[in-house]
Amino acid sequence: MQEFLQQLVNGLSLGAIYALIALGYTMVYGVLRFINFAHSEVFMVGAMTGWAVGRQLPQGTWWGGLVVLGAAMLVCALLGMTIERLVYRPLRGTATLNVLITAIGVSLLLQSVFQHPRVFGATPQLFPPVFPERNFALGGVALSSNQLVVIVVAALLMVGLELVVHRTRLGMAMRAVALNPQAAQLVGVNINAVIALTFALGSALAGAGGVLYALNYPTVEPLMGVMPGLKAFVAAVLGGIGSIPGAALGGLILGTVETFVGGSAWLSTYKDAIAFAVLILILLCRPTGLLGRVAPEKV
Amino acid sequence: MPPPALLQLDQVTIRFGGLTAVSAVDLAVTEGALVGLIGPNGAGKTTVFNLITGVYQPTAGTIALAGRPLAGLRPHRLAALGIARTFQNIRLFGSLSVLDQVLVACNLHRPTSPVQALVRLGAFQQGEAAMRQRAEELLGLFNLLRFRDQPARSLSYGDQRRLEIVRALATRPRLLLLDEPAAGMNPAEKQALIALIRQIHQEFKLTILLVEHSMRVVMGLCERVAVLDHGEKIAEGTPAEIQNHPAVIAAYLGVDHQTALTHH
Amino acid sequence: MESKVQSPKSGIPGPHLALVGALLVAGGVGLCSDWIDPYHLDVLTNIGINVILAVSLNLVNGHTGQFSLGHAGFMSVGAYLAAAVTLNLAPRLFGPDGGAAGPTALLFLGALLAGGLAAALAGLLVGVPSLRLKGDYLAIVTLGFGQIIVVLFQNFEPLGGALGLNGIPPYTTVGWVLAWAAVAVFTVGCLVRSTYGRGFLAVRDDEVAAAALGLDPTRYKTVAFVVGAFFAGIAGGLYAHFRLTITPGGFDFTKSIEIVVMVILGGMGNTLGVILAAVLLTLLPEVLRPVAEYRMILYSLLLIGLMLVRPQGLFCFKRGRTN
Amino acid sequence: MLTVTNLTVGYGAITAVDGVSLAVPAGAIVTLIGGNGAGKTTTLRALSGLLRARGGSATFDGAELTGLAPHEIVARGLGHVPEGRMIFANLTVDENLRMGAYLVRDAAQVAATRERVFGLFPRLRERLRQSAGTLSGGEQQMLAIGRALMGGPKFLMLDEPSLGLAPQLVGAIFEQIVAINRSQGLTILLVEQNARLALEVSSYAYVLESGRIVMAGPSTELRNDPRLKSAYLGG
Repeated sequence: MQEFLQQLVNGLSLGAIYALIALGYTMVYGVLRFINFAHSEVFMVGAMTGWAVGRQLPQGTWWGGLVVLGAAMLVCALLGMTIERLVYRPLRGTATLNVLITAIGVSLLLQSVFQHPRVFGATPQLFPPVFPERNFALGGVALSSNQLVVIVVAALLMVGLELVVHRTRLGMAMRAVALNPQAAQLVGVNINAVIALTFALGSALAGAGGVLYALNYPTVEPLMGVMPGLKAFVAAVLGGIGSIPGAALGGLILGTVETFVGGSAWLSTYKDAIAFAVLILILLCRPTGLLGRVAPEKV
Repeated sequence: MPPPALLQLDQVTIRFGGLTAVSAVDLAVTEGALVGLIGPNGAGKTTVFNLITGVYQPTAGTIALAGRPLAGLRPHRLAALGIARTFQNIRLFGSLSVLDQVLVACNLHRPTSPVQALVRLGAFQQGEAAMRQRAEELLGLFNLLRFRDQPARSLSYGDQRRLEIVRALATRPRLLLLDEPAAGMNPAEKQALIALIRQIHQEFKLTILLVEHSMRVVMGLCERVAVLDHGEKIAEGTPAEIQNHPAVIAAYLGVDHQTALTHH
Repeated sequence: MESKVQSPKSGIPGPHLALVGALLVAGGVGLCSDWIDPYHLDVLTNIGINVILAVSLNLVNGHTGQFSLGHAGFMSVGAYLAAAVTLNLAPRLFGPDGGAAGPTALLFLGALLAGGLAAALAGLLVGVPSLRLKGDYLAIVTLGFGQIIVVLFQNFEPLGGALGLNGIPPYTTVGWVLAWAAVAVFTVGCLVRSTYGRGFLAVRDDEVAAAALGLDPTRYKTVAFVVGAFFAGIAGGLYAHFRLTITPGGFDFTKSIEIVVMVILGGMGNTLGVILAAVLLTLLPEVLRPVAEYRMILYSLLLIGLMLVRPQGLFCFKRGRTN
Repeated sequence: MLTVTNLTVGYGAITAVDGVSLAVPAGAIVTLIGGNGAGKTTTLRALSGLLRARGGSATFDGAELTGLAPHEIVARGLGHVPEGRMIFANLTVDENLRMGAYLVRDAAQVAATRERVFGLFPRLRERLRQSAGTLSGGEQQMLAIGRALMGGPKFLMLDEPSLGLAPQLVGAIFEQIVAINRSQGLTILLVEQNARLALEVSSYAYVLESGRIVMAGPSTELRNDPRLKSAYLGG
């Protein structure tokens, strides 16, 4: 039982990170109907920013940790908006596959720029312990302060996003653009601004995710975004791509399942395959994901 | 004794989630008949077509073609049994030429396997040539042969609608379902369409079921008319009976339906 | 109507003549290979393998409109199986110093076909359940299957586990690769250019309308998937006997993406364009070799630039922008 | 109020609107009729900025419209009820109306406009909490018009409000369109296939064929034009 609870806590903290990244995928998909493959590199840039800023700060302080988090979110928000402006906006209205390939191009570009020895290089670097490190024991379940930070920050950010989407004028505009971009324009929504802000929000969440991930697996390197990014994407599809609660749910499920599988002696080497197996099983039963909308095709 | 029904719908019902789109509809279409299906938007007319063609499966009730129940058969199987249709929004294949649209449909009664397409023996070549000839004949009959090699979307709206009908005919159907063939046509084009449907009905000895908004087309063509409202059949009869049916007037035509008729 | 315009109807059909011609050319290049610079031979072999991969994926993604992201997975099945066959049988049949040209060629052909068929079977197993999904969902499921196949190979010790297979006999020559590329192009071309094959395009353009005309969309998609997987498997076998060592990591989703990029850049469903794109994208890293440090940066910038400038595909001149 | 000169719009190789010029005086209902594919919808979409014009100009209250983004055009008081209604199907009727007032910051004004919309279409008030996608075709059309009115436009473009509606409802919708024009002084540009009805409610009409204006004149005159009669009015 204790073992189970321990794995559950580990799983939730991993799942919370997947959820943060998945939200970015799902938000962009919601308004633009395309998979922003470069999102996993935005996540990587978030971790890199955290690493660069964290090294300059005194370690083990709450304020330092929060500064690192804020810096990563800010840099990523700007990066996301820049990518959208320079690359995706000119392609709006062309076939989604083209945008997808372009996104892959952006993803490769960010990876290779960071792999260049003058920028970062290929060698992994240790992520500084920016938050105070303390271990809590709750009835035999060990909880590190980093895990606690992950869960609390992720929960706050997700609640915040939910409030933005459902309680603000921007959120209403985002939903309108997602449902019908043309109609949204005809009621006066500045679609370019809404899309740019969507990218900013999604990318900021990925940036936070990058820092939180790097805190717990304490190295950074240019290819670190690939696997978590892919899994977060799986999480978004699992929950029903385009659905914000779906992305959160998908992330938590995936993180938990993966941790449990990784913890079992027989299956641990199949950890990466299990994530996809779960996804495939769920999609075969519910072709639009867990919380995705099932719309009968108009004939 | 009346001839047996080619198409028989018996208490057909379909629900999507909580919404009952079609509710306990009975409909019998005799061989060789030309029947119209009318009703306000959202009454379930297209859904009935989708049920007959296997796009949806009924939640309850049965559909039979010449006495054979159709439950569980997917659309391509129903096409093979002789049900062809057109669509409310024209659904031509964007990347195929006019001739290819028809050829693809001709393929139904001569299914070639992928292996044959690779080996290309004499018989395969002859078959291809024969189909091409048939497709060209059909296009010629409807005055579309001059567009043969053009992409379908370069055709005018009216020609696209007619091409869709030709394509459906190429499957050699027994029953043809036309979903709002007159949508988006002006009065002159509607007149031509009525003549065309009559011609098809006679020359191909087809049974035709027609969904239409234009009262002019329905009243000008159909021997019988069924009216749907909120998924239920509220009336059925000859055009004259339907025009004076109180329930139909209330639900669909409106009190001043005489002016409404002339408007369309 | 006079059938002057059409290809000759009697005797051997045109495509078959073209195939024989292409095979002769492949044989000729193979015979001359001793006089060609080995580096150029390597590049040419790479090009041939990529052409097979791109043309076969084009049948699935381009002609049939299904978005598969798992092509490298099928390639790995072919690579592993073909390599396993030759690794186990070659020493037993021919002893440690290899055999004469004839028997080894037969063994290699058998190994390739075994690899191709195994990949086709994998394609069938993956395709039947997942092809009812559409668009992005199909993409992610095929991606998932590709990753699962990689993980399975990583954990399967008899085939080398994560370290992969080494010492695969160097059977792949330029002649083999070009011949198979010709066969792949011929097969895809013939399939699509027949009344049967127009069904692929019809299913891509409008599945509902295609079904209403009696075409079985699932069947078409499955055929495309299985044929595509078969040639991916063949390409895998050729790759294994060219590189002589294979690891599961070499077939991950980056490789799948690489093939998808070729198809999209060439213009979906445009066979000639896809072949040219495969050639171009194989040559590009070679051309950029002198600036190795910036190679990937330039490659990705070019990719983005091309998509911005020619969104309809590099080699598509007929159609304007779609959608 | 709206003056269009030589407007040209195309997609790819196709020129859908080819040098269209028209004028809509303040307070009038002007109609644009023509067959399917004549370029009516394309004209409206170019005017509201959804499509970029290749050439020509459009001025609204003296200011140039071409080159502006759709939201800027809406902000100037040009409302557009698009073809196919384009309501936000997953939002409630209430949310759709609130979206319509997206640019209006004054809460009192929003509330007043809302009451006026309910006055025109009482049915919308009954369906306030219902998801817009579950409305009937006629109710969706009312919602689409209501949503456009919520932005407080000075000028309203209506694209085929009769499309796919039962004959009974077509009359009702057109009555409301006339009422909006009369009671609120709203200028209307109406695109319609149902030429007879469009000519009945409008004061001036343009006939579009293959992207060009082929006929124009006061609606009463066009109603009796023999060419128009045979092609669009059914003899």
